[in-house]
Amino acid sequence: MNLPDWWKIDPCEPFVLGPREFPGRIWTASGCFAYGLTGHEISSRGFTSPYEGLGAVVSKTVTPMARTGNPMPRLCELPTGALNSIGLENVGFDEFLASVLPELERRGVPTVVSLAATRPDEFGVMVAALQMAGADYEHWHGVEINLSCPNVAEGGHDFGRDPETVARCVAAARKALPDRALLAKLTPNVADIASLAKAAAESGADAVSVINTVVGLEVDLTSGRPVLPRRYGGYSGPGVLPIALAKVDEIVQKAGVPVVGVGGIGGAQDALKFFALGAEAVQVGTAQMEDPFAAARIAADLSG
Amino acid sequence: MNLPDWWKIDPCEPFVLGPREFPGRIWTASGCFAYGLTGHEISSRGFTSPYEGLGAVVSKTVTPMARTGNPMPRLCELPTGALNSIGLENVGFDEFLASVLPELERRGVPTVVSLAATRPDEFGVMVAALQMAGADYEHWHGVEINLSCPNVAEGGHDFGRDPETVARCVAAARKALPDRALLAKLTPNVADIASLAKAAAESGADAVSVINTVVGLEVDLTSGRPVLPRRYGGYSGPGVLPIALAKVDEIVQKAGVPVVGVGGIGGAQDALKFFALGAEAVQVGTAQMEDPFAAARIAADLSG
Amino acid sequence: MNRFETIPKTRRCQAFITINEPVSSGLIRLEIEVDQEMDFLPGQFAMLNLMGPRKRTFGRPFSILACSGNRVEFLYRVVGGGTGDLAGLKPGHPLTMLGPLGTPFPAPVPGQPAVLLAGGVGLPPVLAWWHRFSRTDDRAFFGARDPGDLPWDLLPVSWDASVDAQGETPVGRVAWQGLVTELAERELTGMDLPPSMVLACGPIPLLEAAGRFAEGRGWDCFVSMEEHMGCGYGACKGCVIPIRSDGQPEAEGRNATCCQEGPIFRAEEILWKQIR
Amino acid sequence: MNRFETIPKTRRCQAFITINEPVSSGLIRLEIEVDQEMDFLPGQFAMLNLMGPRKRTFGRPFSILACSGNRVEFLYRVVGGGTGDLAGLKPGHPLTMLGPLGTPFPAPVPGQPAVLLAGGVGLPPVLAWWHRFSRTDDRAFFGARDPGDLPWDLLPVSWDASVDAQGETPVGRVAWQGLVTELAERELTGMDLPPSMVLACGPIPLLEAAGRFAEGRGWDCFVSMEEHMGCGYGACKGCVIPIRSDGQPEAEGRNATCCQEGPIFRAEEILWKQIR
Ligand SMILES: Cc1cc2nc3c(=O)[nH]c(=O)nc-3n(C[C@H](O)[C@H](O)[C@H](O)COP(=O)(O)OP(=O)(O)OC[C@H]3O[C@@H](n4cnc5c(N)ncnc54)[C@H](O)[C@@H]3O)c2cc1C
Ligand SMILES: Cc1cc2nc3c(=O)[nH]c(=O)nc-3n(C[C@H](O)[C@H](O)[C@H](O)COP(=O)(O)OP(=O)(O)OC[C@H]3O[C@@H](n4cnc5c(N)ncnc54)[C@H](O)[C@@H]3O)c2cc1C
Ligand SMILES: Cc1cc2nc3c(=O)[nH]c(=O)nc-3n(C[C@H](O)[C@H](O)[C@H](O)COP(=O)(O)O)c2cc1C
Ligand SMILES: Cc1cc2nc3c(=O)[nH]c(=O)nc-3n(C[C@H](O)[C@H](O)[C@H](O)COP(=O)(O)O)c2cc1C
Ligand code: FES
Ligand code: FES
Repeated sequence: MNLPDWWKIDPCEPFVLGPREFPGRIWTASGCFAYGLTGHEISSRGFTSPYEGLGAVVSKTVTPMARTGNPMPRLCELPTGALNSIGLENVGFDEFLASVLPELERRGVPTVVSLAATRPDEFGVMVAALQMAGADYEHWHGVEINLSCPNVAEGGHDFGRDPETVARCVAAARKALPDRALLAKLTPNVADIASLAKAAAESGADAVSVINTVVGLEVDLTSGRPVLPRRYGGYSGPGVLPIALAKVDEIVQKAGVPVVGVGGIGGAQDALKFFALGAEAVQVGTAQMEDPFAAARIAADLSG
Repeated sequence: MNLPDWWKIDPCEPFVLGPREFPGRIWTASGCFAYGLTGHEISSRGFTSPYEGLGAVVSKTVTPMARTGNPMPRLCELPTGALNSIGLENVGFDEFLASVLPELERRGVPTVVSLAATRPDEFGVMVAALQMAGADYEHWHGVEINLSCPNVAEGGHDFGRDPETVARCVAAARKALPDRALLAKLTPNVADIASLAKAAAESGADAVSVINTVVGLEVDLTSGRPVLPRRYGGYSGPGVLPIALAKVDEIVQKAGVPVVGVGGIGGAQDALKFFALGAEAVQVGTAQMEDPFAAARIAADLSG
Repeated sequence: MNRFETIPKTRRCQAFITINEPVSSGLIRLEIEVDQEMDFLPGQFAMLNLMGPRKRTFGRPFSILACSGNRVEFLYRVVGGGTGDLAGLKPGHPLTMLGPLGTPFPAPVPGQPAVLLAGGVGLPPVLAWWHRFSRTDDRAFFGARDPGDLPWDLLPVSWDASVDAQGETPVGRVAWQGLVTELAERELTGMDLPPSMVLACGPIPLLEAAGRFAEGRGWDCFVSMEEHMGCGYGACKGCVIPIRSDGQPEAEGRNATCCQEGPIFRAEEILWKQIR
Repeated sequence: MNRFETIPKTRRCQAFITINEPVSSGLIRLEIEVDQEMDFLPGQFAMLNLMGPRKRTFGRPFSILACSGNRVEFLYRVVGGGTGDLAGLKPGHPLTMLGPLGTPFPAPVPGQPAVLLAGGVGLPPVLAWWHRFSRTDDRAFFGARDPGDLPWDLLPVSWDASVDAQGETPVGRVAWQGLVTELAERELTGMDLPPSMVLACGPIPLLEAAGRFAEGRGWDCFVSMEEHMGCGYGACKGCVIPIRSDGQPEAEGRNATCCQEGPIFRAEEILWKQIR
């Protein structure tokens, strides 16, 4: 690949984010590569595994209790990406700690653990338990707190759209997480994302992950009704790239907070756009579903 | 075209919106068909003109004073649509009243006049002048107040993101507009568009036009800098369709306000999706730029 | 479920079309050449996606019919945009393949005859099992819309065919009119069969009927389930099927990924009432 | 600007490619068949867009080289995604055309010879003017990168050619090394020409030089401007060119739409310093 002149870094070299050194800058996004354990048996020409060159796998968001998620269909393909309404189906935090995290460590997968909760103090409790269980883990690099699931109906309140709530969640997590990186994943469905980023950074986040999915809807023409049972879904893929770039830029320009860019990355050129705006690292979501090697290919392409 | 069973209306039949009967439900969107006068000399097989079957042309937004707009480049094509940063270039309200509106009337173009201002009371002044000048006009059906230009920097304040400002603008316009339709065009770049719609309706808007463009950014890979001189542009086209559908649905479901749907409509099927969610009419923007007959074709396809 | 010693490794391949031709009024045979040697077990599938401007956000799942060396074969029906695009392409067109994926049908158990039931595009995994494993006492039944929809050249002569509506059949071959499960019922009832194993693939009503058919006899039944898929390899939780969690009452089922824990399930595991 | 009595009607057409073949190392000749009879005036352009999965948000502007009945001809160079896609297509591929659009070069004025200057893909409008209007005392100069880039078969023998770098030329034809405006300067200086009119199309530096060349002699000069376009028919204000507003000082220019008020402008109108 022809790399532009201004591109000087090797995204497969270690870099420091908060208290932690990550093995690289190309990550997979939460929810699009399971817990980081489904890719080990897959091969592709030129790669030993889908993990080659990855800086981190952000595991599927886990919640304090297991969740069965939303009714089917949960996915809706669009010409410009996809809508999802998985509904945070997950094994629950305890099971994750007991079975998943040890396996990630055993396999040496660089991991960022994604957590969601419905009250700020729950983040503190989960992170504290994680800190205990994973104290000696080498490959667990940090926590991403998911403040932005647009498709989980929680009595309609807009969790994560308010800077004060963001601050409280981040502060609770930070207190319990002395030596791993803390990221706050923000929703793009707000008027002023820079103020959310500022609130997160001021409360101790080392970086913000931007963006989670955009609220979207698709109509089934035959029935005239929304395709997804919950009407709305989270829009991701190529169609959200310009939105993600704008949100990242707003944060870099107005809040000066370190950013991990995510949204619409399908190839090395898309990733470069985030780096051009100042992102520290990037995450690959939807593209990783179609091709388990999407992030690995980007890492290879960008290391020249 | 195969039309679904639930589709019962003829979009080329007159329908009532507020105090006014419009000749049809398929309109062109503001800024994508100039002032509505550039299409008269164009022909296409099967159509007498691009105006055939149109319910209204929403004219390019005019401001109290003429504006030269933003520096070039002002457009950036994307795989999923486009970014624009025209910067509201327009001839100014006085010139519009003196030369453009009479010509629209003379040619019998069903017209909605789009207005923007920087203070609520300016809307009142402009609408009053319009009401005087156009008192006898038959083809002038209403006013759309543009509360949502994300690409005009006005000291950074978020004009049109606040329900109270929306209410004040709408109220000022309504007072001066007794017998034509009043529409408020809302920005999608907010967390809660339903409350904006509610504010607009409670202050006298007959409907809301949803959505204006979404804030987006594109990076030029060679330079590593944003393509548009003002960094951000307004994202439109196929990539915003799921977002527009979600915003329209939120308003219909939560605020029960009549909606004119706009965003990402490229063909009859896209338009049907808005009607399925309850839209009264739709507007065609970006697609009208590539094909001056885009809206006319949709009107023809949907009248069966 | 009977486990194989080794499940073939999943590969992400570049590929191109070598054959893309109708074999009946509704079925198209697709052969592709992939960039690695491949293997599969009957019942497994692959995600296919086009390269170039027709590439979709997600691949499309197709059961693997056959595979030898670098060649992989499928049978498909045009149902929407993705399969429509595919049908319009000529040999040489590039695509990507991720596969084999998912769980296979069980291997044959000595002394336990197999009854194979397939409907429409449910043919490939069942036919693949037949070609790999079938023994003289195994029986197969295949249902289609009408005789024109039956890919006669691919169907072993010993198979029994059923159709929804009659029409012309090739010389020497017949199709019975009715549901494929009714045909199996008719053919097998009264025969003194040892406990058998039913393997089925096709529309949901066929699978549910296959389950009832087996249950009535106390036989094992394995069905190949279909769900809309995003990733095909267990990464997205987009393709879940409600199944009975072990030892739990039916209402307390759990979600299984169709792509990873399936597509082959024991019929009795499935919570049929919760399937759309 | 000299006005024509009637400007041909703009049409939105379905079309398909009939010819798409290189005529030099850098130029491709495109002929399309449209669904209506077409006419145009030299200097006018059309917006072309592909149909099918390669359709772009916006069409791409191309000057019309020739037109007869339902056939329209263009010359283009591959510079990016849209032209790259176009170059890969075979006759039969469907596209859409909106045209003719914009202002034409002026018609010839009796007693006023024309000096035509073109560079690279600036050839079509100038060549179209030549074929439609040229008289014996008109002169034309065409510049390209090297002789291989010159579409010799299309160039009238009376034209003078210049190149940035030398190379082989066809038997009996020559190319002078240097800028095309320098060539014109060299050829015309010292000749006792009546007041002439300069028509130019090509890169901005060529157009600006053409303007200076004409200004120094007190001649009229018309240039064909390029800007990125969205609609091509004056609907979007996306393609503006800063021009002198009549009677205003230079700083107070106004924006003219390149697609509707242009692409042909008087060189002296353009505020060159404000052009990117
Ligand atoms: C494990 C498995 C094996 C399959 N094997 C075969 C096979 O061998 N031959 C064959 O013809 N078909 C098979 N199918 C069905 C096939 O995947 C669909 O027909 C195909 O995805 C339709 O794509 P489309 O773009 O044409 O349809 P569209 O309806 O336009 O697709 C829209 C979306 O719906 C999904 N979708 C639509 N129908 C189905 C379906 N029946 N099952 C799953 N997803 C669907 C598509 O994947 C896509 O995401 C299989 C499905 C599964 C899950
Ligand atoms: C009035 C006019 C007449 C033209 N006539 C010809 C001609 O006869 N032959 C020819 O080869 N070219 C001509 N051009 C230039 C041609 O339009 C561009 O080369 C073409 O748009 C490039 O498209 P792309 O997708 O390959 O490039 P990309 O760079 O991938 O396109 C990205 C965007 O930039 C725009 N763009 C890129 N370069 C130009 C340019 N030079 N001018 C305007 N827009 C540009 C494209 O339209 C598109 O919107 C003309 C331009 C104008 C304005
Ligand atoms: C199927 C699916 C599931 C997702 N699940 C999660 C999740 O559990 N937690 C989370 O923070 N983000 C989740 N996301 C959002 C992605 O991590 C990412 O922020 C978003 O999809 C935008 O990136 P993309 O365009 O590269 O997919 C999910 C996205 C998809 C498509
Ligand atoms: C080039 C361009 C100019 C626009 N100018 C205006 C404008 O002046 N006033 C306005 O209210 N909206 C303007 N819009 C927004 C459109 O009217 C429309 O709301 C938006 O583009 C989404 O619809 P679409 O996806 O169909 O284009 C403009 C859009 C484009 C692409
Ligand atoms: S399709 Fe993604 S988990 Fe099955
Ligand atoms: S390209 Fe739209 S006004 Fe010129």
